[in-house]
Amino acid sequence: MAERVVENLNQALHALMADDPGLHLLGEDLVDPYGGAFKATRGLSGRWPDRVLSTPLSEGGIVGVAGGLALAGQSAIVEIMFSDFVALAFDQILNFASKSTAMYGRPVPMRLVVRCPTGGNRGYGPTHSQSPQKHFVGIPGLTLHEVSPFHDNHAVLARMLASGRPGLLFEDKVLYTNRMYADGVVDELFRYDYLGPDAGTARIWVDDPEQCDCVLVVPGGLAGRAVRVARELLLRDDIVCQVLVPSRLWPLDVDALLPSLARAGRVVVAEESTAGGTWGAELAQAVHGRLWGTLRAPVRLVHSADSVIPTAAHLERTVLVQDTDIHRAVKEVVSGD
Amino acid sequence: MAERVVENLNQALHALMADDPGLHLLGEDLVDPYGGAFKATRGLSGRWPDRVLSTPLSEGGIVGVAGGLALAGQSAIVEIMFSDFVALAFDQILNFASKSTAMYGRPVPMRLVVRCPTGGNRGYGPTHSQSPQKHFVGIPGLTLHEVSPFHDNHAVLARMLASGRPGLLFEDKVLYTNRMYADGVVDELFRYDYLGPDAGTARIWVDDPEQCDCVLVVPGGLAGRAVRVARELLLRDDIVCQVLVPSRLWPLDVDALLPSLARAGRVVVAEESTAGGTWGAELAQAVHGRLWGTLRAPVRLVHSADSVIPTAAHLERTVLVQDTDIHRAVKEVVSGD
Amino acid sequence: MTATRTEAPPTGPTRLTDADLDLLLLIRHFELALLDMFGRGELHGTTHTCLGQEYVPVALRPLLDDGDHVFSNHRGHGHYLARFADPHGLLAEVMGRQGAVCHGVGGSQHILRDRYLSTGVQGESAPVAAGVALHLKRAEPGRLALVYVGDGTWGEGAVYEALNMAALWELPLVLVVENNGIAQSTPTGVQLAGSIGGRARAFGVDHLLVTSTDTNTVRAELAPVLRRVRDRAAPQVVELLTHRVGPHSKGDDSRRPEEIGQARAHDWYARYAAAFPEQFSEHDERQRRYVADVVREVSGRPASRWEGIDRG
Amino acid sequence: MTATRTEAPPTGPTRLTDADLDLLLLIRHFELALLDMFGRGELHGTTHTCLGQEYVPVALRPLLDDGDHVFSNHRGHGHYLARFADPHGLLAEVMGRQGAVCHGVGGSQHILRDRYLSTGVQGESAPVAAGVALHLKRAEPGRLALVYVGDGTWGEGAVYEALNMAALWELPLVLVVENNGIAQSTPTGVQLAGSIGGRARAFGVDHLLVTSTDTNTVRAELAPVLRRVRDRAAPQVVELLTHRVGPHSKGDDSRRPEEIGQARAHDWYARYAAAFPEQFSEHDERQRRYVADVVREVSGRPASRWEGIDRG
Ligand SMILES: Cc1ncc(C[n+]2csc(CCOP(=O)(O)OP(=O)(O)O)c2C)c(N)n1
Ligand SMILES: Cc1ncc(C[n+]2csc(CCOP(=O)(O)OP(=O)(O)O)c2C)c(N)n1
Ligand SMILES: [Mg+2]
Ligand SMILES: [Mg+2]
Repeated sequence: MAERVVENLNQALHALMADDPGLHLLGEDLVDPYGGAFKATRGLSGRWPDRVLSTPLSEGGIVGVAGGLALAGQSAIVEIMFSDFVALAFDQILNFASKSTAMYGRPVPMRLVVRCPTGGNRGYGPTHSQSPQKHFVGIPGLTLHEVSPFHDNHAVLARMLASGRPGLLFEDKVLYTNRMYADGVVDELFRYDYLGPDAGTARIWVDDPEQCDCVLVVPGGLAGRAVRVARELLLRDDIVCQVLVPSRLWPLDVDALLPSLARAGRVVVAEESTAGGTWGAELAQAVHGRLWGTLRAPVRLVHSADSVIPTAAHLERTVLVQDTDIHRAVKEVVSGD
Repeated sequence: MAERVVENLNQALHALMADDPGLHLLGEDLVDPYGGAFKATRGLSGRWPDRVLSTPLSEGGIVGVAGGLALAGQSAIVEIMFSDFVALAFDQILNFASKSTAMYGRPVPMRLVVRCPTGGNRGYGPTHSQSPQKHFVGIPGLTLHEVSPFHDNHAVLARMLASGRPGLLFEDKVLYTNRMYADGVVDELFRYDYLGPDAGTARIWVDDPEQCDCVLVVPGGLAGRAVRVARELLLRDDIVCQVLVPSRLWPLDVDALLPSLARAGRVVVAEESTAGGTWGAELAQAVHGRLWGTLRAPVRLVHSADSVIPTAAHLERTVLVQDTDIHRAVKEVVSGD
Repeated sequence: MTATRTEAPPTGPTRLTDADLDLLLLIRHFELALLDMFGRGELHGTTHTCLGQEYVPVALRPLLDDGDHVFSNHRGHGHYLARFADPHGLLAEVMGRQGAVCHGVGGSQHILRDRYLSTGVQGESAPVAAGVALHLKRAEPGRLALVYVGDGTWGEGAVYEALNMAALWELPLVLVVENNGIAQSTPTGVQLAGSIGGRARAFGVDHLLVTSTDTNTVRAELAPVLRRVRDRAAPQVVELLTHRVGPHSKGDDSRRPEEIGQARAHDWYARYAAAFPEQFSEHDERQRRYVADVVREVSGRPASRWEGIDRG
Repeated sequence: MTATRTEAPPTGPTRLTDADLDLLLLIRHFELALLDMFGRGELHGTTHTCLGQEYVPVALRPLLDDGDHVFSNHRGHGHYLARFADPHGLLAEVMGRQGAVCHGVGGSQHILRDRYLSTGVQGESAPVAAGVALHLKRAEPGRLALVYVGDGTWGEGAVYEALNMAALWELPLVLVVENNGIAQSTPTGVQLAGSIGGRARAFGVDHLLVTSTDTNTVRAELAPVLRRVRDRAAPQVVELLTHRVGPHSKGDDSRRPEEIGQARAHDWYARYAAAFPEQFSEHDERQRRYVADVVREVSGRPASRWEGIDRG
């Protein structure tokens, strides 16, 4: 069986640290034996004690320090323990790291990644379960990526750092313990391959990648759930649903998605964010502009409710996007015309 | 001539302070004789020295203090000197003020408004010219409003406070010195009235409010520019363009807009934000879903470039949305079919 | 460069009233029960127990009245139980059962009841409490706002923004620092430079260091300090050197055995048992049973409901 | 509760080298020229002049080398000119003309050149500089990162997060505090509780208070301190009691006439003129003319260009 996502991430960090003597990892409780709240940094501080630093509780300050390292030509990866707390680093991300790439009139490379364990379904409650991706969409100079079981984290992180643009990497906390997919095979029915430059978008399909009733676009955190839904749609409803998982959420690589979307004419975008100003709305806008006249229905967005995320599992479920919500949306879009 | 927008705002603050003995104003350099960086708080500290407080430079802390006042049943209005710095209060807004309205399992009123002088065109440079509205769209519990020359600030602020939900009020810095409109008359050609509950959306029209070639939806900061463009479109291109200016940006009151949009079938949304994840994208998504089949073209978004905002006027212009951009977009949408 | 800890062997405990002892033991057994339930997979999510630190809110209890605002943090069960003596409501909250203080929406670390509030973002409550204190100073003189923070939380800039405003505006704000020598897995010495006392005084804020873990002694040291805050309306930092006997949350204690042993050696529980065996064993047994009853009763309740309210 | 200011009458100035005097006067006339141009509507946007504070970067100039990183703030023209002696590039930046250091994109308060950076969000640079210092400590021992901050900027939590990390990690970071007794319109006493010295020491960071406005004296006091930072790799706060002679930005000085008079009384400019009239008047005239030439030359340039580059 393939490795778990968190193991893949951990190995990626090991490889990056080994390859780049200028790379630093910063965050709360990163060092061994603790190895980070989600254990993504296990074994790193033992190998590179000088470059793996457990910091005080200072989210804004840590991202600032990382910005300083980047400015000095080094590379830095910061772990924010829960992505909810990246709010404390909003200024450093918006007004320092991102701005510095361009506001001095010439390109300044900033090799800086902020890792953000994200999302709910673990009963951690309203301030430890959010999906803040949407708040960072459209910051000039900043890129957003999301960990997925289809995208090797070493490749993703290496590309983010090499781009010279600061980036946020969102990491679904439930996904950590899931398995990576390998060798183009999802299960006995579904296969996958990649679209676009750098194999940026994973495409999961059944039978024929060029044929489907509907395309479901999701960020990495929902990839496993989307595949599960696609399987059910096939087996229960005889609907062929292709799933697309872009590794980079922003800037959007719409071009890579368009051929699939145009062929299907029916698009659902699902994400865990609560309602309003979602990544999906931005994607939909791009698609509507490009495929007006081709789409058979407006792009349908699926997301969590416009609500705080409760702690108790039975309440959390009523707010967070569920497989059944995605399932229903695809069925409605497919049967709608 | 009608009063200037900043005078209207200043009078609104005077009236609110006089009416509500529990209302506090907090911010940097608010007290007389300075009266705030943009003079919106002039004369207030003299009348209510105990409740108008010049604070240290502590944007996060000030919004926190205001949250505490709100929690204790008081009301608070905070001035952030430049809206770019509201990034420093992102945590207090997202994780305290907004969350507290719901995360304790019952509604908790939070009477708190954060005033944000916003936007460019004054040559203040990349960290003093941004339009951060979009970063706050879709925070459960939070409302967003924008000052407009059509909406009396006393009514807007009173409603925001009375709602018991924390809110941000964006105030275009160039608009401050413009005049309020009065008595339903814009000029010799254009008239205005209001749509929706609480007269939330101003509608500016020529001849017949029920007839136009295109609807241009803008937040308050662009209202004057939109009217100027509508006038030019009429005089130069013989295009009848109706302008809608919702006072509340979030949650969206799409219902109030739909009849106009449906009649015209052509919609342009313009705002000053840089590209990506804009308010317009969210509005467009709602409109596409509701008016699919009725629209003659996809909703067209106009905004600033995906770029830092340069200081020098001749460069700033190349990034920030210009009247000509809006003009061109309307013409293209109107002639597109 | 790093904060020093007074690690003198603890002095012997004094005899507590039955009520204080009961409250201490209620908190202890409540926390043990939670860890037990987590261990058995009966609880969802996470929790932070205050094992070893129970005496802090118990010492403070009679020094606060209902009009005072209390701001708690992630490690807040003891703070809550000392204020409300309501293990049913709290356990129901943690389990998401009916009768939960916040209907199961907030869970272990997001609780609001009357003038008691906790939330999960470290440091965020300090300016909020300053705002409440600003109101109290004017509207209800003599009352105060008290914020519990850990040593690690002094890493957050929000704490200093709050201290500065509290000092400038002479606010009745008390920061109670439960300095347990560690933040999650990080020892205080590597996350806090200088000292908490120095930091308070640098803002013109008085600081009291309390090293005892004896409820009576701690209370006696705190009483005049809180009285002064009420009288003068000026902020105060109280730092208690305390000891986290359990894991940070559940099962994530990566300290070396000696370190855990050190913390255990300071635990009031065993020491009180040794000093006052009869009183102890009677009350210990009673609270253990009481908590077991609470667990049984609350476990039998149906799921909490959260309906018909404004969800955001 | 509030910071006290030593307001002893300034002692007489000592004789400066011609080079130091020229630099001081270059900065002075540069700033006066800007205010003049703003007054005539020839400049767009905003600017913050360092009138009265010119001696701070001039005193520091020979104590820094090109390998040190300097972080400036909104009031940064003096910092820039002391480092690069490049009034053309700076004026072009402020005016958006060709030859601008940052092509007119950054303007007065957003400048990057070699190891010099300024930006407009107060306090934000402190942790950034700590990050740079972390790199220097390892890769270029003996070099340091220096951040200019005002007294008002000590309201920002970011400053404490940076101080804490700098102290814990023993970073070669120098905070140069230009304490001019005011933040925009707010006197230090109502925005800063306690003292800057206390705040530094509370984090285990050494603090030096400099009250002189005489370039030679200031430099002599700073020299050993900076040497120590290089040798020991430990952070340092240097606080200079200084005086803002001009408005906060342009025409927004709401201080009472006595207050402005107070600031003026400390201005090195008039006092140096009185103490060394001949040297002064010769150099003053020379720099005035030089700046006038710079203004004339740069005003004649075409608009800056910003093209073909990655715009974000
Ligand atoms: C802003 C923020 N950062 C990080 C965390 C995650 N976290 C929760 S408790 C904790 C350690 C807190 O240490 P301390 O303040 O000493 O309190 P203790 O746990 O020792 O009681 C951390 C890092 C958080 N809740 N909030
Ligand atoms: C985070 C932030 N808040 C507010 C401002 C607006 N502002 C610019 S300078 C200033 C006063 C700064 O005072 P101080 O640090 O004493 O420096 P001085 O102006 O006296 O040199 C303020 C409030 C800002 N630039 N950044
Ligand atoms: Mg601790
Ligand atoms: Mg100052």
